Amino acid sequence: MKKLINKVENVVRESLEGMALAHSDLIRVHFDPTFVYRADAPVANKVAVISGGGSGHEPMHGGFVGVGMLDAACPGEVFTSPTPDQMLEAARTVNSGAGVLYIVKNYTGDVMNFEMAAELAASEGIPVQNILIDDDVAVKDSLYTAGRRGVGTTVLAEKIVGAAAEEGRDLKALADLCRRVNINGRSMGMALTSCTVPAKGSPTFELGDDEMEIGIGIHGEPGRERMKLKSADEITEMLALAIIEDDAYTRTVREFDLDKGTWVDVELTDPPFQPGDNVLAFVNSMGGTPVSELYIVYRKLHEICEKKGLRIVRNLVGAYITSLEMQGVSITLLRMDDEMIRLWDAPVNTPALRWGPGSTAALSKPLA
Amino acid sequence: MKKLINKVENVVRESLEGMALAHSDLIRVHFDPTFVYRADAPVANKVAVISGGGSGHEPMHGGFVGVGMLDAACPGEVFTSPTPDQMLEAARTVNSGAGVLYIVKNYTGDVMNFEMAAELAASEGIPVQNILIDDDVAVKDSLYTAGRRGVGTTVLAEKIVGAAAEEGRDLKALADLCRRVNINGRSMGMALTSCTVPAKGSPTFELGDDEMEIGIGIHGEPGRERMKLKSADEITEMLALAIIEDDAYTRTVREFDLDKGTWVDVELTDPPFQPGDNVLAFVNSMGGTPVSELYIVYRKLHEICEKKGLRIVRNLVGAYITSLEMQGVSITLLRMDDEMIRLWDAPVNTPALRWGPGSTAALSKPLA
Amino acid sequence: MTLTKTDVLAWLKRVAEVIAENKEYLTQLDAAIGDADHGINMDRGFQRVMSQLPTVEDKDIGTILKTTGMALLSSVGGAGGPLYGTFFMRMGMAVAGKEELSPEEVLTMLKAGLDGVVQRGKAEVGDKTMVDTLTPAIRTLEDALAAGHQFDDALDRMVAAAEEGMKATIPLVARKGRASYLGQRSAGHQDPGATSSYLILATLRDTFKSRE
Amino acid sequence: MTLTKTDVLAWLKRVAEVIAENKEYLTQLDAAIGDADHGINMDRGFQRVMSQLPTVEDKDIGTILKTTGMALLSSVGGAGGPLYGTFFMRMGMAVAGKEELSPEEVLTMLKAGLDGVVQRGKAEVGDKTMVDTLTPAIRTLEDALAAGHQFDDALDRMVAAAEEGMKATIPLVARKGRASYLGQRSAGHQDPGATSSYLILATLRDTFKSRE
Ligand SMILES: Nc1ncnc2c1ncn2[C@@H]1O[C@H](COP(=O)(O)OP(=O)(O)O)[C@@H](O)[C@H]1O
Ligand SMILES: Nc1ncnc2c1ncn2[C@@H]1O[C@H](COP(=O)(O)OP(=O)(O)O)[C@@H](O)[C@H]1O
Ligand SMILES: [Mg+2]
Ligand SMILES: [Mg+2]
Ligand SMILES: [Mg+2]
Ligand SMILES: [Mg+2]
Repeated sequence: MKKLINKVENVVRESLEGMALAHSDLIRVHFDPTFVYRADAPVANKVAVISGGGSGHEPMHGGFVGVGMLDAACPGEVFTSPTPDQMLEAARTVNSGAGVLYIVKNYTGDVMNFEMAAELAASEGIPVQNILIDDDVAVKDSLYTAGRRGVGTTVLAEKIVGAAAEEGRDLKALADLCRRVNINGRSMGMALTSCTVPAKGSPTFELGDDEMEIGIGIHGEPGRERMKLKSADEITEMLALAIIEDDAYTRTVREFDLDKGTWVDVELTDPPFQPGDNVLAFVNSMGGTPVSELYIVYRKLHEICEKKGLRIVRNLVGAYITSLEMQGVSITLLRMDDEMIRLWDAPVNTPALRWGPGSTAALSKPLA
Repeated sequence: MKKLINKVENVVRESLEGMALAHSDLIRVHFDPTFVYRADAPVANKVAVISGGGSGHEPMHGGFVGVGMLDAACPGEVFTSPTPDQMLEAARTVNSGAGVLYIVKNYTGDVMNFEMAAELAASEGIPVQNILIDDDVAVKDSLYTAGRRGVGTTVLAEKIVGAAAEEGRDLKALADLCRRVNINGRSMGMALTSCTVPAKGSPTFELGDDEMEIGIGIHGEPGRERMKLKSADEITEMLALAIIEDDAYTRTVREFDLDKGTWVDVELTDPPFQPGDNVLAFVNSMGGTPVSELYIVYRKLHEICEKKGLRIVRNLVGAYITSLEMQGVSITLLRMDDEMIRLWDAPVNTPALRWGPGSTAALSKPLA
Repeated sequence: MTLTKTDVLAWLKRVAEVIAENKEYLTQLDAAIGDADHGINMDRGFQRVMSQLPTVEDKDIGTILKTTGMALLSSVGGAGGPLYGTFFMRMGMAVAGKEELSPEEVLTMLKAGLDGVVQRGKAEVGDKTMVDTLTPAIRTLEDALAAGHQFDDALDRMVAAAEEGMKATIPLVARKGRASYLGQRSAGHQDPGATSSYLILATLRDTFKSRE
Repeated sequence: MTLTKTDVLAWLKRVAEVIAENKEYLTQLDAAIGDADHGINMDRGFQRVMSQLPTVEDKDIGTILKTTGMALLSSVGGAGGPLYGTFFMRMGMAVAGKEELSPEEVLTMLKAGLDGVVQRGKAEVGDKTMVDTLTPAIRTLEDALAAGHQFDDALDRMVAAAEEGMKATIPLVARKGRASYLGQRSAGHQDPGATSSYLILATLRDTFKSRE
């Protein structure tokens, strides 16, 4: 195993310590339980947006804590959902009284842990909502599976919902917006190489020199299918068409009903893409793929979108939701309405995403 | 070879085409000869800052073209210096009349090609200056070598000089500033893995599972020394101490004398670091190392700088000057005076670096 | 023939050891159809349990099991954390205040734990999860006690059913949890959670039978 | 015994072929002590030369060589581009307007090319560069012609010296170019640029000797 790490047990902690030192103007890190939070939290009258998940997907989620995005992030061990005590303590820390929105990627572990956290937070009188992100079209049905995984759309939802929270929107409005982003986003990913979980010390799967995995998630797991390696254009076409031609997707998700104080089943349907749609195109490195290759993918994706009548109005190209050092790419297309575009463009100042007035170069903690 | 590419011959071109499509608000790409330039070039009364070098170091340099940084970048083939015709045509395109500063990394090929370009530009009446970046402390002397390589400080110089150019500083002042950044910056890098040049198709060097290369450049070449793999803390200490304890470094460089119209030898000396210095700490991924590991390195670097009395006032952590998909890290420390800090903080809006007023989310070329 | 507090403590300690011994194995199973962390997570969790048990060793069995569940919940993470956390917490609630348990109380305890797992995870037998081990095992224990078998004999039968249930996950296509993403590719691999559940139940039997 | 324009064109075409045949080899040499691109770069350059030669085939030798140099300069890149670009451009300037070259003119031409390389790159013999091939080779040609040897014999001697110079780079520690970064680690490897220079000179001899 070749990694820039010290003791395997300390990987998550030391990485967070380094991030806190590098971005002391924006974030703080709390340990035992572990969470990253905005340096200026709680922000008065603002709903707190919290996300979290296993580590190994950096910069997600800790790198998105800051102005205009997340109030807190709860990192678990590598590829392991965090625990309810982290989520609860994060909520207590960043809740201004306006409540907390948990953005949850749809994995059995994440869902169950965040549900328990929400129950605990609600029992303490913190207004709370859990919204799921389940956008991975590689998972075909929700009847015979745990449902679509939450992948690239998570990053986009955190930005858009974070901007709306910054504007002072209330918890219900933010939950609606987050759900809207989710049902309009679709993703699919592939791997050229496996990755190595530090605690395991060897690659999660073995791939031949001329093989790739299609339809992977973000936990270093094998995908739906193993194939012979293809060209970037062919790979892009495979991913993009799976996304663009995906049918309406309907599933039932559990959401917390604030008024009743119980879990309710909500049926959601993703409307398929249509010619004329405005989309954000997100080409994401799985961690080890350089940006030069991402642009080769973006080039083809642009061509395909044009052919299909989708207008790419915004884009994001880089390593934002990763699987450690895995080589590979995921594509996310998000149908955007004008409000979503405006919120996407709104200023953001986090370790990993920054633009607009108020965004700054990274400051460091001065000497004590 | 596992890469997201199509034909090996088209790697550079297709990647640039993708970048142009993703960042049509900021940049344009010209082919035959190849260069990337600001969408709004030439900017009236502004000195144009141009850099360039082999491809494979993305996002450098093309990703740094935009407001507050470079006016143009000339990408060569992978790891191969670009040619004088590219540099000349770029200069003609972005020169507003105020002249052109070429920022050149110190490699024999880059130096010779940029010298020929400067001669050609000068002969056309374009005021021109070449300033070298030679900051790699892994190269010990300049008597028996081609001199120190230009590595991490290049990124910092492009940002700082670009901001000063945006403020309207003249060519001579910018050349002075660029020289000042260079003599105050020092870097060193290491590799956990080799990388594969697409046209070659196999790794440049073979490294055992428990080996690493120390003192590498950015062209996938082996370094000064091969060692047994060490922990992140030990590696960081090795690199950081080589940088911090580096003696005064004196060498003679060739610069173009605008008044005489000839090349003159200039002797430059890097002053060693001193306790109390304000520094920018730059922890850079060689391409395949995830940001989580960079923060582990940053954590230790912060500790070492504190111990040595260096105050980290700014930092940059990410993949900015890379060697394709190589895993590894380089560290750059730049001694900053107040003016340099102010220029570092100034707004920038490029594909790869963006902050401050005027910086924006990535827009895409709308459908024709 | 009762399960004493000492037995319960011995069981938990032995589970911690068994999980540690099988850490690699469970992780390998999870690598095949999941994300290669089940053994690592369970081991971290039971280490946490071991560090917290001393504070409740002189409390009742209910408190000991609830503490175990809370320790797992706040240290395992993933799917395993809430499920095993719930399993032990519910068991603890079912035997609150007790210092020793009759065979029937052991059965009640295990059934409460399983109910919690099913409520939380909504898995059914055949979904290729820990439920495939727990459900037939606990049903077999119930039947054996009802048929008048000795407690240690009934435990043997429970463990045999647990093993069968665990092995029965091999040909299954997963419908719950992370393995379900693999579709047909999940067939041919034994489920890691079903395996850790088997280890936990087998250890209960072993501890009980090996006591002096 | 003159080198005609036809010979020069045949030489350049044959160099393009030889470089293509040795593309992998030159790149491997560069992988050992450089950045693994010398063969790729030179091949790209001579392909460009081949695509441009048709436009100047009916011009004089000087124009043909200058065009070759400019094509190399704008397509090879790296260190090789300006050096070989200069080499051919300076040769072209030295024989401007000529349709055929006497042995002495060939010598003058090569010396002008070498002077350009040394001015541009500032390397000396022993620095482990192409100059280690070019300098002894061209000096040997000069000596051989001065000693009255036949042109083809003199060319043989030149190529022998080129080969010796090329091989002499093996034990050297590089002091110029990218290989110099390796310090002692550069010893034991033959310099790629010295090798391509050998190929260019050997091809000149071969073309001249094999003409009808
Ligand atoms: N909905 C569920 N109900 C019951 N058990 C489940 C469910 N989902 C997953 N599991 C069990 O959890 C195990 C995986 O646990 P673990 O690896 O710790 O979590 P994760 O999948 O989050 O990495 C599976 O092998 C399976 O037995
Ligand atoms: N200063 C110099 N003078 C003469 N030849 C040089 C000089 N520097 C490098 N070379 C030659 O250039 C060759 C490398 O060429 P190439 O690989 O094309 O360029 P780069 O090193 O830029 O990748 C070396 O093998 C050496 O012979
Ligand atoms: Mg997991
Ligand atoms: Mg090169
Ligand atoms: Mg798992
Ligand atoms: Mg080379």
